[in-house]
Amino acid sequence: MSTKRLHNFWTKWRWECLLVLLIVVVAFVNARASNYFLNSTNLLRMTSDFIEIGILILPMTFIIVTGNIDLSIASTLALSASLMGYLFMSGWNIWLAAGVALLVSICAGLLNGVLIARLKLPALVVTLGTLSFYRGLAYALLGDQAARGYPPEFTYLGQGTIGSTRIPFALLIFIVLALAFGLVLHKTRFGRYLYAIGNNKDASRYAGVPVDRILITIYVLSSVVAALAGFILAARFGSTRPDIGLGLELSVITITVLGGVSIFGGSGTLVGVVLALILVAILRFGMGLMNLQGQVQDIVIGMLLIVSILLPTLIERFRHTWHWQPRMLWQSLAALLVLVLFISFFFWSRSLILFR
Amino acid sequence: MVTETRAIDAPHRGLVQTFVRFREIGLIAFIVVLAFFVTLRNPVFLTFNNLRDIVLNISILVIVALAQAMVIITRGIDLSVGSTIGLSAMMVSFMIAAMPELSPWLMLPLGMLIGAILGSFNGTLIALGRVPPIIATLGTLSIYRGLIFLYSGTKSTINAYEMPPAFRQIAKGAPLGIPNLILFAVAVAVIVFLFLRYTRVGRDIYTVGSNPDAARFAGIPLQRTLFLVYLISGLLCGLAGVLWASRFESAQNNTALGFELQTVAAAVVGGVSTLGGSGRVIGVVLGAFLLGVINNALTLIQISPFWQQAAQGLLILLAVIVDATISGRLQRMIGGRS
Amino acid sequence: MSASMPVFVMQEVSKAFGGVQALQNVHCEIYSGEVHAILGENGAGKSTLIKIMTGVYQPDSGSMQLEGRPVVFNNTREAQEHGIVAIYQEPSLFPDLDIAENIFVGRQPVRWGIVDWQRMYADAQALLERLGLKLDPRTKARELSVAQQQIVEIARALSMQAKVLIMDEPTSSLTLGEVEDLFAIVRQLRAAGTAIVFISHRLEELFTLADRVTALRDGRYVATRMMSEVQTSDLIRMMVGRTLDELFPKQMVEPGEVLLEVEGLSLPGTFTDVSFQLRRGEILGMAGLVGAGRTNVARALFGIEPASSGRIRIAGREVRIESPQQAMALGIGYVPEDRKLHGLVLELGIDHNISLPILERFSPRGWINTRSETEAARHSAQQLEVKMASVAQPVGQLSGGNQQKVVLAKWLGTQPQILILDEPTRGIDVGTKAAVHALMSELAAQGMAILMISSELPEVLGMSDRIVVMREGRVAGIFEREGATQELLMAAATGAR
Amino acid sequence: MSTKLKLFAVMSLLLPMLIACGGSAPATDGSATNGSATDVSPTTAADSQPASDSASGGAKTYVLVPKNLGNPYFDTANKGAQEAAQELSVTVTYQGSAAADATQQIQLLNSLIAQNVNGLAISANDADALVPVGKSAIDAGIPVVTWDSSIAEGGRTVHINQAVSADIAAIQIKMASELAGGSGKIAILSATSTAPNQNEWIALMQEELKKPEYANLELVETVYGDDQDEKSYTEAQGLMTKYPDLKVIIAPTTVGIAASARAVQDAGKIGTVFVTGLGTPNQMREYVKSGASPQFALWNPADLGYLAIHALHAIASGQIEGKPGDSFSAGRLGQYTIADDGTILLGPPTVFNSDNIDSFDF
Repeated sequence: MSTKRLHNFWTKWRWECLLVLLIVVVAFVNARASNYFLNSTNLLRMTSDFIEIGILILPMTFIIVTGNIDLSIASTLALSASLMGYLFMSGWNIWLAAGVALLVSICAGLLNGVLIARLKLPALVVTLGTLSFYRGLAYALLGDQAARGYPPEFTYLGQGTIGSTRIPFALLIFIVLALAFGLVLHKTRFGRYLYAIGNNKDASRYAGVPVDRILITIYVLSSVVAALAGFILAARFGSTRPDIGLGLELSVITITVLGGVSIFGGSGTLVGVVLALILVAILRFGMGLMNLQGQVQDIVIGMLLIVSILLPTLIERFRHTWHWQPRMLWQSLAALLVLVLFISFFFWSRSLILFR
Repeated sequence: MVTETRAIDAPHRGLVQTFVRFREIGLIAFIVVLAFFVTLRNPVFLTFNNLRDIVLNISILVIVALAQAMVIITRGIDLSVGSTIGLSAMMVSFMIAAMPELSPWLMLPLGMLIGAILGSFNGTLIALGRVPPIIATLGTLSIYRGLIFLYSGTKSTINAYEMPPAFRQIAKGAPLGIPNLILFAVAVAVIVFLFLRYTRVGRDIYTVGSNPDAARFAGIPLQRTLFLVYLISGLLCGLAGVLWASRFESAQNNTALGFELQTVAAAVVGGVSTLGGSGRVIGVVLGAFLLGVINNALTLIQISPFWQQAAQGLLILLAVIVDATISGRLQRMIGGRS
Repeated sequence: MSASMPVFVMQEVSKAFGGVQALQNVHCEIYSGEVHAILGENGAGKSTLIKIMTGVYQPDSGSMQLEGRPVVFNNTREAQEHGIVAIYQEPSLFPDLDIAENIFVGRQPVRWGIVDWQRMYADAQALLERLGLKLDPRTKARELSVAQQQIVEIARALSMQAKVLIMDEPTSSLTLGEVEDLFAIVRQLRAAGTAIVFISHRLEELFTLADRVTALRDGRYVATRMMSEVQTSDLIRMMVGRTLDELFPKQMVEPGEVLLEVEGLSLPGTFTDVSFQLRRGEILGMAGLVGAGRTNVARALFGIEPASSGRIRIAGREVRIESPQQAMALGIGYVPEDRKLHGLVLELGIDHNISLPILERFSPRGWINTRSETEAARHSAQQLEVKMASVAQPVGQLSGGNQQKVVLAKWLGTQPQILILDEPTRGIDVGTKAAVHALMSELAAQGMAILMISSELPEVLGMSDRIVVMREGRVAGIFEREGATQELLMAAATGAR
Repeated sequence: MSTKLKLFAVMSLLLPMLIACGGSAPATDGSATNGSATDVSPTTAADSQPASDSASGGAKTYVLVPKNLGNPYFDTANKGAQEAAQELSVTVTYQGSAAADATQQIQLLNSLIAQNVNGLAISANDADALVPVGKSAIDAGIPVVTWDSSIAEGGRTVHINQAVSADIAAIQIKMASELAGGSGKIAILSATSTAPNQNEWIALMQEELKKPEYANLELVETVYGDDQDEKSYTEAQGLMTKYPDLKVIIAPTTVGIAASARAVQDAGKIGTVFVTGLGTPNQMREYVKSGASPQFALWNPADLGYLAIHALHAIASGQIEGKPGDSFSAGRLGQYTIADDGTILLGPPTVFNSDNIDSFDF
């Protein structure tokens, strides 16, 4: 019985276990490589760099579980933060401005949701369009200006710490949100519907699941949460410019997928996604401590993403349907040759300019 | 024999069907209307020089958007195109800067080879490794971009003065009266058209995208076709990289950064369905042209630069919505099965 | 049996998947110019056998011979090149390509490596004419009806000069008239010397078409018999290994008051002016050709694609149904025609599938009480005798018959007053079929009103109290159980005198 | 092949000499420059090692943080910084984010603060957004010198001003006026609309144009090329199309000026439309000679990096506190004093034209 339970636990939480293992390995390597890693001040300060991404991955998980995607979150974030900044600069109370920006973010989410759910347009295409549209609106609002001078009670959102501790207040927001999203995804009807839609949208509809309404809801949720993340980011910066959070969507999607959420929808857990966030955070922080350049860090994260998706499929294939054919030998040899030639050319040709 | 009666009578149906088959008409109409209003605001729009500039500006986009379209037809996506262009441009520029005595035309096959290798890496991951295209190319987007940075090292930019004039002539020359860049785009469009229409491999691309399961049963080499599509995508990006370096007379770390979004937009606006199986060369060319016109028009009609991105996003969104609702409605009218 | 030597022979073929023996020492001889039926319940190994014949799978042991020479197929292409072609249950066309290209997919006629479209269209036209389909070969496949698609698939097989044509339940999506047309084509092919392997769950079809029959059971070969020498009961015994009680165990109950009343229901392009009544305790059969609008009426009643005009009354009260949620609130349940696409979420467990439409019951405040959910699901599944490893097992792993039972359990869980069953026994084996019929009868006896759409006339005749026949989107006639015959229904469905 | 190799050998000998003539030290020591010549990977053990050393009281380690990596302007500044490092016997590492983005830069700075480096020299991507992180560095005892682009007050110890902003604006308008012959339409092609230094210069240029001697110059539009080559190119093209009688494009950004010059050249408008602004000689050499951009200005970015490190070292080693009025010696550049607004001024920008351009290499 207990082995069976263990087996069940393993099949259900395999991905999460692997992520924990990876986190331990990375933390260990970091601690060995740098004396500054295992330092509570440093770790806490580092968390604030990942809070906005962390908040954004929560609704993104919902959306990808249903088999859709939202490329526009970073732009919605910018739109909300810019609108808030714009209103604040025109003399509004900061909380009132934030409230209005929140309302606008609801509209932004509604537009995404309605186009996807009602007009049945592909999510990728719609949010690619709004990615550009919402970001453009942010530019239209603030132009070359920066909104600044936010009152301290607002900047506390992004810069403040809880009481006399060094724990960032925003971390608390993230933890509360993550718990809420996790409970909704795994313990409620709404969460169950998300998985059902992700696996088979039509069958869910036939079973009386209000598919359209749910899709619209999660896109609105995504935009509202993006607005919240925008406020926190603006508070952390103490200012807003329209390019705020540019390109965040790629990191968010990367972490979500790394967390075991299938890009085709229908599977994945929020625990896994949060673990992936922690993994990426300490990996990036560790690489920063080892003074790896930004682009090199991107290469590492990109490889991690590919390998994490590639390995399970490869293992699965080798276990089941794999049979050796002589053809494969020649193919892999050819591939290896091309790779070696390419690498040689890569280094040789750069040396022509750099070492002359 | 078994023939179903349908909701629409024959002549009406024929007309609708023609429209569905040539949905590019809608795109052309959109462009014409746009052009009309822009010309009203600023007659410069319809001058020869301005139109030539538009066509020049979209030439590289056309090449890469066609590559992107082929990938999307197979239900995939290639997000790494911008990085592939950048790496090809950088490596080629290094070569030509290091060996200015080489024939610059040699750079074309070199760039294409580099692109093809990068593309085949994507293809291996996707066809052999079964990694979802969006994930694989999202990964290689960062990896290839990082490689550009690693490659260029302390040099980071190849400037105009380091490139022999002959190399710059690859894109800029106009021995036939028409700028080479446009000729390249036209040639690629024609070749891709012929390839997709008149070769079995080209037809396989549609087959695989239209119904992958059935394709396997029909004996279509699914993996090989996918691999090939990404290889071709890389190859065209490699070519685009050479043209880019030649046209902009420089290679930088951020060359073609974010270009993938434009190529996807051009393909999708051009009527390539992200659900796979359909899309035409002429549509993609028109899609790219529409993007070029929008860009140009926004500048010409004095829209504040701060509003330009919003207007661009909105117009793309509109084009997609209009296309989807109209073609969806027509599709239903002729009683198509979902 | 024209030839003395079989065209295709399988000897002692075995195949296992991860420890499960799908086929064990099966042999089979197929002659040119015969229609050879392969019979077996779901899971008996029919589809594995076909997939080995067509090169999708490679056998673990055993051998195959084509025209006396041993052959090995590494993939479907090699099998096709040897003239062995299969047509699968679900048409596997390419919706975005036109008819001609669907026929010649992967084998487009080329001249100097260049696809010769003109020749392709001409050849396709010739093939279509030979099969009597009057369609432009430039028509896109997505614009075709199921029957037309099937004919395109046959044209594809013909174009490959198939020596052996395998048809896997080709009739399951067709209606009677279309079936007749299909059979005419099959006979024509047989006369031309093609060997045809035919798979169907509709035993009566085999008697009209097949020459010989081979039965499989649990992955093992049972027997090969001449069709002329066997009767239905023999076939069932070969398949099931025992004799089965009645296939249509209809209990006669006195229908109660009118529960559902449909009046003048229309949706342009699909159905027009549909009216009928459904009583408590009644099974109302709905017959007609595919495309006659039967499924559309069902979908309209369930709010998936609402009707644009007309009235629906439930228990005398006029209602508007614009979404499945509304329909469910009114006590309507709908078992859709396509189990895998619409009936089930294959990746989810049996429990989560059964609870999906009634999740609110286990989550009054949004929070799911998993324990009571699992218990309820287990109870429903056991009642319907679903064979499962655990109640959390993904339904995708179950056999077709068991999947259908899960769909039924799911809808019975909503405790509907009105149950719409769309092709409830399509593609499921005889054993389960009988069980489903018994269940329907039982439910009606308890007072449920059942609307059953079926393309199998024996089923319609055997199970219904009354029968609505639809043709071209309209009600072509309503028949009482007494006095309804296959001929009458056929005539109404096709409009023939 | 072998002849080719020989050629390379000769060229590789010549290159350092050229660089030396240019006045900057060749960045060949490899311990600090990213992707340096001796190592394929931009990071070596040496990169992270000094940080640990500094904690244990060894040679000081400073970090030069550009807006982003792979930008030739900043790479040149790094050359100057390395020269200063050698003179002062300290280590200067060059650390940047992949994109010119405040979020990424803050992340980087946090990891540098965590390492307890001895000082930071930053070119800020966002003046306001970097204030909190700058403040936390100062709180942690790490002096923050900004250069090129400043962090707003409170987030930095001192700022090295490449030139007085008003001077930069004035010299560009003056060059434009000379090229336009005193009258006509001019336009500005900037980097991103959010770049603080760009916006300041643009505002000052507009002020400058109000002077009577520029009364005949008309600034028709400001467009943004986002420091992307292709976007800048199309924007410049758009300007020429829109204003057929445009005389001068001022691009106060190194990417934009090269792209504009190329657009002018490609349009065959050399002699009709002139490009000026701020650019590096290497990028512009071609266009100065072709006449597309007869003159442009820039300070020497290497000097900027050089001065930043000297100032940082003066503060970090306790020679000065970084208060207004403090004065320190910056090697070959001489003595500098911190002005009242907490800034240090590098000096007037150099104007490059066909006479002097060949004597510069950066």
